[in-house]
Amino acid sequence: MDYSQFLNMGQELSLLAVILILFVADLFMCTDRKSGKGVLNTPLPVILLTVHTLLGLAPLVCPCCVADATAFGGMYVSSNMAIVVKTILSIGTIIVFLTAHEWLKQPEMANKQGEYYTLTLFTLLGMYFMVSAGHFLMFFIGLELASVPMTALIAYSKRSQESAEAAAKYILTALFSSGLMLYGISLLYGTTGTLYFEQMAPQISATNLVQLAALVLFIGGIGFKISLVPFHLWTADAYQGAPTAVTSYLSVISKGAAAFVLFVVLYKVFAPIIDQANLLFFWIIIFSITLANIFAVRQKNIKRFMAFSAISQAGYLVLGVMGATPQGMTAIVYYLLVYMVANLGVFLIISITEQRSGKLLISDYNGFYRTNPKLSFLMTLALFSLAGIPPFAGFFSKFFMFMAAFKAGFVVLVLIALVNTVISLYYYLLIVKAMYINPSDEPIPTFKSDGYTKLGLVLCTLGVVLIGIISWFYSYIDQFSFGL
Amino acid sequence: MNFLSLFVLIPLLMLLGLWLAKGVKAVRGVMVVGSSLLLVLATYLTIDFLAQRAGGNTAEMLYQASFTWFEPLNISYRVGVDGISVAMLLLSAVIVFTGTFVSWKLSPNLKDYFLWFTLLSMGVFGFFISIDMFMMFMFYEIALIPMYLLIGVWGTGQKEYSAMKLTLMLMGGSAFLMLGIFGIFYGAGGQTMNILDIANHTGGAHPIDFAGQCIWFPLTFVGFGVLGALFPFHTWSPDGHASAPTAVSMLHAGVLMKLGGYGCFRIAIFLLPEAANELNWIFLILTGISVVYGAMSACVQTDLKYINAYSSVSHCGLVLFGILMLTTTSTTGAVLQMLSHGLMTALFFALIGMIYGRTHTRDVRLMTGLMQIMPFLGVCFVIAGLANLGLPGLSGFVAEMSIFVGSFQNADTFHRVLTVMATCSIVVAAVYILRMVGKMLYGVCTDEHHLKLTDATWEERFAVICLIACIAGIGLFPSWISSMISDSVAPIIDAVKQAI
Amino acid sequence: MTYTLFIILLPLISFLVLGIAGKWFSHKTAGWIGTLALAGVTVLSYYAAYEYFFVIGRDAVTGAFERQVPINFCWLPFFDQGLHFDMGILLDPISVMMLIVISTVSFMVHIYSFGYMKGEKGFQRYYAFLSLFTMSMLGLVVATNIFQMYLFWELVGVSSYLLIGFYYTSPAAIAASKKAFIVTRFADLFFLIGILIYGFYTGSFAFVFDTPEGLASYAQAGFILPLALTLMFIGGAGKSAMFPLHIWLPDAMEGPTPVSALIHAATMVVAGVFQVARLFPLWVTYAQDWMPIIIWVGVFTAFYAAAVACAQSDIKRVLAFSTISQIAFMMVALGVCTELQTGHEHVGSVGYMASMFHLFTHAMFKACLFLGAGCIIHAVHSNEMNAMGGLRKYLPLTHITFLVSCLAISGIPFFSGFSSKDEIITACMAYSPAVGYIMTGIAAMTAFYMFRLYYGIFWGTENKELHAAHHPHETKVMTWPLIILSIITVGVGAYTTLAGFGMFDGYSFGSLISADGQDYRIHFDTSVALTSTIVAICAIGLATWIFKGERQPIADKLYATFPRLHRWAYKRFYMDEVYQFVTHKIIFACVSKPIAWFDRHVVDGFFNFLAWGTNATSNGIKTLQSGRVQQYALVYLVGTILLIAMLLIF
Amino acid sequence: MNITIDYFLILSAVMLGAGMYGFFTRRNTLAILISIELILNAADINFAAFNRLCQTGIEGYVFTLFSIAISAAETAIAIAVMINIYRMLKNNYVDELDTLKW
Repeated sequence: MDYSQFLNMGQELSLLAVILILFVADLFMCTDRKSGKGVLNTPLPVILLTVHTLLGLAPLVCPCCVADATAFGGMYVSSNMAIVVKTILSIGTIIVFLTAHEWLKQPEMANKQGEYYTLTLFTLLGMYFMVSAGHFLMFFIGLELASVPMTALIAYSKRSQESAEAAAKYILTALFSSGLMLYGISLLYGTTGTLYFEQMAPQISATNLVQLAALVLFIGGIGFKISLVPFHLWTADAYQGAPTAVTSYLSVISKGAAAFVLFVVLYKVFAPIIDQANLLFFWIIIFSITLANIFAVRQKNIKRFMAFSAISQAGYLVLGVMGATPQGMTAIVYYLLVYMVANLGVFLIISITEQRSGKLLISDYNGFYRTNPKLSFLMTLALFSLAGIPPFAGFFSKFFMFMAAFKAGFVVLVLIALVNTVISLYYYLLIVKAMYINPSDEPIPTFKSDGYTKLGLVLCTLGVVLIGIISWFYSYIDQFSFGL
Repeated sequence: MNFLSLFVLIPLLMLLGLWLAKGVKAVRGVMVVGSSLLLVLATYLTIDFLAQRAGGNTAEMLYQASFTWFEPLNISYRVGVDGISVAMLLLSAVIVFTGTFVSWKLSPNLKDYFLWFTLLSMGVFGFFISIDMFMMFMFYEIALIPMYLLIGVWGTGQKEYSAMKLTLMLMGGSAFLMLGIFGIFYGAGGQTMNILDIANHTGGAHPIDFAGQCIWFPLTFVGFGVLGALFPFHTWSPDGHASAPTAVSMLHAGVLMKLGGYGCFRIAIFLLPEAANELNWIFLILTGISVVYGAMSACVQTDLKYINAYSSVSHCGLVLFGILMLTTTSTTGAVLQMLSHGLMTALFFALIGMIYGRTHTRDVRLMTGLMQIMPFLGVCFVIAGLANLGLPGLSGFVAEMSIFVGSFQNADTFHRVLTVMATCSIVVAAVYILRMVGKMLYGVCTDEHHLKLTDATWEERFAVICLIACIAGIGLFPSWISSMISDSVAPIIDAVKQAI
Repeated sequence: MTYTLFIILLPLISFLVLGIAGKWFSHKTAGWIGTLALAGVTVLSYYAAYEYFFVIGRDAVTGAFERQVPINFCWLPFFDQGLHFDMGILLDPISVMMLIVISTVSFMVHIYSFGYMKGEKGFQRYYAFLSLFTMSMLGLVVATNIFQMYLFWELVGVSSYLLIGFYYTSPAAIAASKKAFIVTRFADLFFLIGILIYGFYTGSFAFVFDTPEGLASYAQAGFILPLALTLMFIGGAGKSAMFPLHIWLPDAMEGPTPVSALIHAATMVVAGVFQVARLFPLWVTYAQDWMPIIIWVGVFTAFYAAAVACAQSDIKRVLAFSTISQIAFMMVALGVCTELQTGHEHVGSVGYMASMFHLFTHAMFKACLFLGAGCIIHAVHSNEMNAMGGLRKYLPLTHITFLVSCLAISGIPFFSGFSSKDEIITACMAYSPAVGYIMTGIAAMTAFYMFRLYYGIFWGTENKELHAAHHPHETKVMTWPLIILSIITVGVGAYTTLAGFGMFDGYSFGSLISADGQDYRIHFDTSVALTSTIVAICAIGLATWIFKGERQPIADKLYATFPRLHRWAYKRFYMDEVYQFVTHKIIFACVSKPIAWFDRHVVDGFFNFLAWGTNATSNGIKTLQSGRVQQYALVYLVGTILLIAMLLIF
Repeated sequence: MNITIDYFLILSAVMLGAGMYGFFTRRNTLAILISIELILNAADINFAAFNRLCQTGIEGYVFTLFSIAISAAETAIAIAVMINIYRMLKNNYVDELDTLKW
C-alpha cells in the first residue's frame, strides 16, 4: 500500500487536522460565562481555516505537487477544479464563522461553541469528499457526512421549537431522499456492475429504462441538496427554523458542493444519456426558478424569503449543467463564488440585526436606512448583486451563465430564466424598498456591529464589487474547466 | 486607455469624492467640479472630433481603444465614438451639468442622492462611448437601476408604485435585449462582441442568417424600444416622470430615453440590416401610433408632468419613427430630435419642478396668472413650450423638419401616410402646449398663496439659461451638428440599404 | 445689394436687446430703440426699392425685372437627392414692394404706439414683439425658397400669437391668441405637406425649377404639382383668413389696435396672397385648371365677410371683416389671372398686377383705418359703436383721415382704392363676366358697410353722457401716422387715376409690378370704371340715407323686418360655434379622452394585471408548502415519478 | 429450482413500497423512521443481491455495510431530534410539526 497517495488528498487531511485541533482545544478549554471559550470563538477557527485554505491552494500555485491525482484506487479523484471549488467552500465557511461569532457569544450558547465549529467543519469535510469522489461509495459517504451533522446544526438552539421542527423536517426528508437515491444507485450498480464513475459511463445507454429511472432518482437525491423543485420543500422550513448562522451555511456551501458534483457525475457517468438529463433539467430549472420566485414574492420572514431566493438562485446555478459544457462548468463555479459572497453578505446583516434587535420580519426593516445607513447600503449592494445588477458581480455571473446555456442551445430556457429575473428583481427591490422608502414609527435602533461582522462585510462587499469587474477570477476558473 | 475613458473615470472619481465628502458644501463642490469637467470634456471632444473630420479622418469610429476583458468569452473593453455618440455625449454632459444645479437644494441626504445620480450618469456616458455589446448592455443596466432609488426615495406622489413599475418594465425590456445580444453574438460566430467587427463582416453574406435576424431584430428593438417609449411599452414613462424628482426627470427624459433610440439604431438596425428592412413596417406602425397617441392624450391631461411625459412619448416616438424610416435625412433628424427633445424636455421638467416647488401643485387647473408672479420662469416656460411645438429658431423645428423631409423620401403610400400622420402631431402639440401655457401662466392670479411666491433663484436661472442657450444654438445654427451626425449616419444607412 | 441683410438684422437685434435687457430700460428708451431700428429698416428698404426699380432691377436686354439674390446660403442640409434648406434674400418686384409696405406701416405703427401704449405695463415687451414680427415678416417676403418662407411663416404666426395675447390677463385675449395660433398652425400643416410633396418631386424647394430634372420628375407625377400647390394654398388661406379658416381674425382684434393695424390688416394677413403670387408662375404653368379653387374660395369669402361686416357693432370687428373681404378680392384677382404675358392684348394677365396693387393700397388705407379706430377707441375707451356717434366734433383729424380711407376702400376715383379695385374687376370681367358682376356687387357692399361704420362713428346718435364723462381728444403723436397714410392714399389714388384715364403717360404701378416683369401701363376700361364708381356712390348714398341721421328709423325698421338675418350675420353665421363643437365635442371628447382612458386602463392595466397576477398566483399556490413533512415527501415522490414518466414517454 | 435475481428485486421493491407507504401514512415519527429503514434496506438488499447473482467482486457488499452504518448514524441523530421535540411538545406526532409553513 502506497501511503503517498494520502498526500493527494492534502486539503481533506489539513481540514481533518483543523477539526482535531479544534476538538481538542474545545475539550481542554474552560468555559467562562462571559466570553465563552474565548479564543475558540472565533479567532482560532478562522485562523486555522485560513491557513488550511492557503495550504490547499499549494497544488495550484507550485508545480512540484501534482493536482490531478487519485487515491484509494480511484475512489478519490482530485482535480484542479475540485481544489478551486473546495477553496471557495472553505472561504465561504470562514465568512460563515464570522457570522456565527455574535450568535455564539450569547450566554446560553457559551458552552456549545466548540461543537458548532466541529460539526460545521465535518459537513465541510463531507462536501470535500463529495466534490472529489470518483466512486459512488465515496460520493454517498461524503453526502451523508455532509447532511447528518447538518441536522445537529439545524437543531442547534435546543430551546427553540422552530429549530427542532426544522431539524425534524430536514432529517426526515433527507433520509427519504437518500433512501431513494441509494435505491437508484443500486439499480445503476445492478445494470453496470461497477460503482466507479469512469467504468460506469460506457455501460450507460439511453435505451435502458432502469438506468433512466436511476438517473432520475440520483437527480432527486442531489436535487434535494441543491433544493431544486420538486425536491425543495424542506428548504424554506429548514432555513426559517435554523439559527441564522447555520442558514447562511446551508444556503451557500452545501448547495454549491452539490451543484458541482451534479455536474461532475453528469459529465462522467451520464454522458451517454445527457440529452435525457437535459430534458429533465429543462423542466426542473423552469419550475425551480418560477415557483420559487412566485413564493418569494409573498414572504414576510426574511430568512424564509432568502430561502426561496436561494431556491431560484439554485435554478440559475443549475443552468450551467445544461449540456455539461466546459463553459457551463466555469459558469457554475463562478456563479457559486459570486452567489456566495452576495448571499453571505446578506446573511451577515440579517444575523447581526437579529442579534441586536431580535427582528426577523421584512417589515421590521422599514426605515432601516435612516437608522443604519451603512448597513442598509451594503445590504443593497448585496441584493443588487443577487438580482444581477451591474456593476456588481451578480450581473456578470448571471450574464455568463445565460451565455453558457444559450451557447448550449437552450434559447427558450434562457428566455424564461430572463423573464424570471424581472420577478426576482421585484422581490429583492421589496427589501430595498423596506429599508429606504417605507416609513416606520419604530425602526430598528442604530447599533454598532462587532469586528467579525465588519470583517465579513468587508470581504463580502469587496467580493461583490470586484469579482465581476476584475476578469481574472473568471479567466482563472475557466482554465481548469472540463466538460463535454 | 484613451481619453474617452475619462467619461467613465470622472464619474467614478466623483463617486469617490462624494463618498468622502463631508457636509452639503463639499458634496455640491464635488458635483459642480465633476460635472463641469465632464462638460468641458464633451465640448473638447466635439471640437476635436470636428477638427479630425475636417482633417480628413474618415474612420468609422474615432479615438478607438480596446483591451481584452473576459478573454475566454471574447469580451473586450472597447471604446470609440462617431458623430452620433459625440452628439449624445454632449447632450448628456449638458443635462448632467444643469441637473446638478437644479437639484441644488434637494433634501434629505443630498449626498446619497448625488451618489446614485452620478452612478446613473456614469452608466449613460459609458453607454455612449462603448462599442462592445457587453459593455453597452452593462452600462445600460447601470443607468437603469439607480432610477429606482432616485424616484423611490426622493420622489413625490405614488412614488413606490411608479418606481417599481418603471424599473420592472425597463428590466423586462433589457431581458429581451440580453437574449437578442446573445443571438447576435453567437449568430455572428461568437468570435467578437465588437459592433464594428460584426457589422463590417468580411465577405458578402451577413454572418447572421436572415431567419436569425428576424428573431433577434424584434427582441433587440423592443428591448431598447421600451426605454424609447415604444407604443405599448411606454406606460412607465408618465407615472415615472410624474413621481420623479426634478433633476431625475430631466436626466431620465433628457438622456436615458435617448439610450433607447441610440441602441435601436446602433444595435438593432446596424447589426441586423436585412431584418430591419424586412420588419421595420411593424415598428413603424407602432411608432406612428405613439407619435399621434402621445400627443392626443397629452391634450386632456391636467398634471403638468403628465402632459410633458405624454409629449415625450410623442417626441420619442418621432425619434424611433425617423430611425425606422431608414433614410439618411430622417435618421439624422431622429438623432437631432434626440438632442433637441433631450434639451427641451429637460428644460420643461426643470421648470415644472421649479414651479411645483413653489406652488406645491402640478394641476394646471389650480394655477393661473403665474406669469405676473414669476416672470422669469413664465417666460422660460413659454420658450420651452414654443421649442416643444417646433418653433423655427429653436432646436425642435430643425429636427422635425429633417425627420419629415427624410421620411417623405420613401416613395410608397405606406410611408407617406405614416409621415402625414406624424406631421399632424405638430398641430396637436400646439394645442396642448398653448392650453397649458394659457391656463397656467396667463390670466390673473387669484390664489393668495401663489401671490406670495418668489421668482427663480440664481442656480435655477443658471441651469435654465444654459439649456435655453443650447436649444437656441442648435435651432439657429443647425448645419454643423447635423452634418456631423449625418457623416456617421450615412454609411450605416447605405449599408442597410445594400443589405436588401 | 448685400446691405439688404440689415433690413432683417436690425429688427432682430432690437428684438434681442429689448427681449433680454428690456426690463432694465425705461419705456421711452425701449420705444426709441425699436423705432430707430425700424427707421433704419425703412430707409434701407426705400433705398433698396429705388436701387432695384430704377437702377439695377431691369434687365437691359429684355427690359423685364429680374430676380436678384444678393445672399443665399445653405442653412440646413438634407442628405437625400441633394435637398437643402437655404436661407437668403431674394429681391424681385413683389418682394421689394412688400419691403416698402411692411417697413412703412410698421414704422407708422411704431410711432403711433408711443401714444397708444403710453404707460401700458410691458411696454418694452410690446416693442420687442413688434420688432420680432417685423423681422419675421421681412424674412418671409424676401425668402429665396419655400422652406425659408415656411420658417418665417411660422415665426410671424408666433409673433402674432404673442401680440394678440399681449394683454395676457384678459381671458378673451388668451382665447383669441390661442385660437389664432392653432387655426393658422392647422393650415400650415397643409403648407408643410405641400412643401414635402413639392420638394420630393421637384428635387428642390426653389420657387421655380431651375433644374431640368425637377421638371422631369414633375412630368412623371401627373397631378402632383397642382396638389402640392393647392395644399400650400390652404396654408395661405389660413394665414389670409379665407373661409372657412377665417375665424381667428375677428377674435384677433383683442390685441392692441396698432397690432391689428400692422399684422391683421396690412401685412401678415396678406402673406397668403403673397405666397400665391410668389408661386404664381407655377400655378399658371402647371396648375391652370386648379385655379378656380382660388377664385371661388375668394369670391365666397369676399361675399361672406362683407355680409357679416354689415351687421357688426364692434368697429374693429367691422374692419376685420372688411379686411377679410378685401384680401379675398386680391385672391380672386390672382385666381382670374390666366397668363404671364402682359401688354394690352393680354388682358388675362392683369389680375396679378391688380392683386399686388390692391395689396399695396389696401395696406395703406386699412392701416389708416385701424389706426383711426385706435384713436377713437383711445378716446372713448370702447369698441362698441353705441358708445360713439357724433365724434367728428371731438376728433377732427381722425375724422378726415378716416373719411379719406373710407372713400378709398369704397373705390371712389382719385382715391387709391379705386384704381386697384377697378383693375381687379377688369381682370374678373376678362375672366368671366359673372365673376366680374359679383365682385362689383361685393364692392358695393363694401362701400355700404364702410359708410355705415363711418356714420355710426362720426355722425348718427351721439352717446352724450359718455362723451361728457371724459371728453374725447386726439394725441399729436397718434395723428401723424394717420395723416401720412392718408396722404399716401390720396396721392397714389390721384396719380394712378389720372394716369389710368390717360391724362398723362407716366410710370404707373403696373410698370413696376406685372406678371412677367415687363412695363405694363394701366389704362382703365371706362365701362367698368364707370359702373363700379356709380355702384359705389349709390351704396354710399344708401348708407347715408339710412345711418347719417340722429334718429335712424330705416335701420331699426330693417332690423325689425329681418331679425333672423341680422342675428345670423351678427353671429357670423355661427362659424365659431361650429368650430367649438368640432374641436371640443368631437376631437377632445371623442378622441383624446378615450385615448387617455385607453392608455390608463387598457395598456397600463395590462402591466398592472401582470403584477397582480403574480401575487394572486403566489397566494393561490401557497398551500403547496403546507408545512407537513409527509406531504413534502409525497411531492418529492410524485415529482420523481413524473420525471421518470416523462423520460419514458419522450 | 434456482433463485434468480428477480425474487430479490421483487422483495426489495415490496420493501421500498412498504417503506414509502409507512412514511406517508404513519403519524408517529418513530414509525416513520422505521419505514425509512425499510426503504434504505430495500436498497441494501439490491446491492447485496446484485453483487451475489450478477456481478463479481465485493463492491456491493461493502456498499451495503457502509450504508447500514450510515443509516444507523442517521437514525441516531433523527431520534435525538425527535426526543428534543418530544421534550417540547410532549408528543411525537409528525403532523403537529407545522408551525413553519407557506
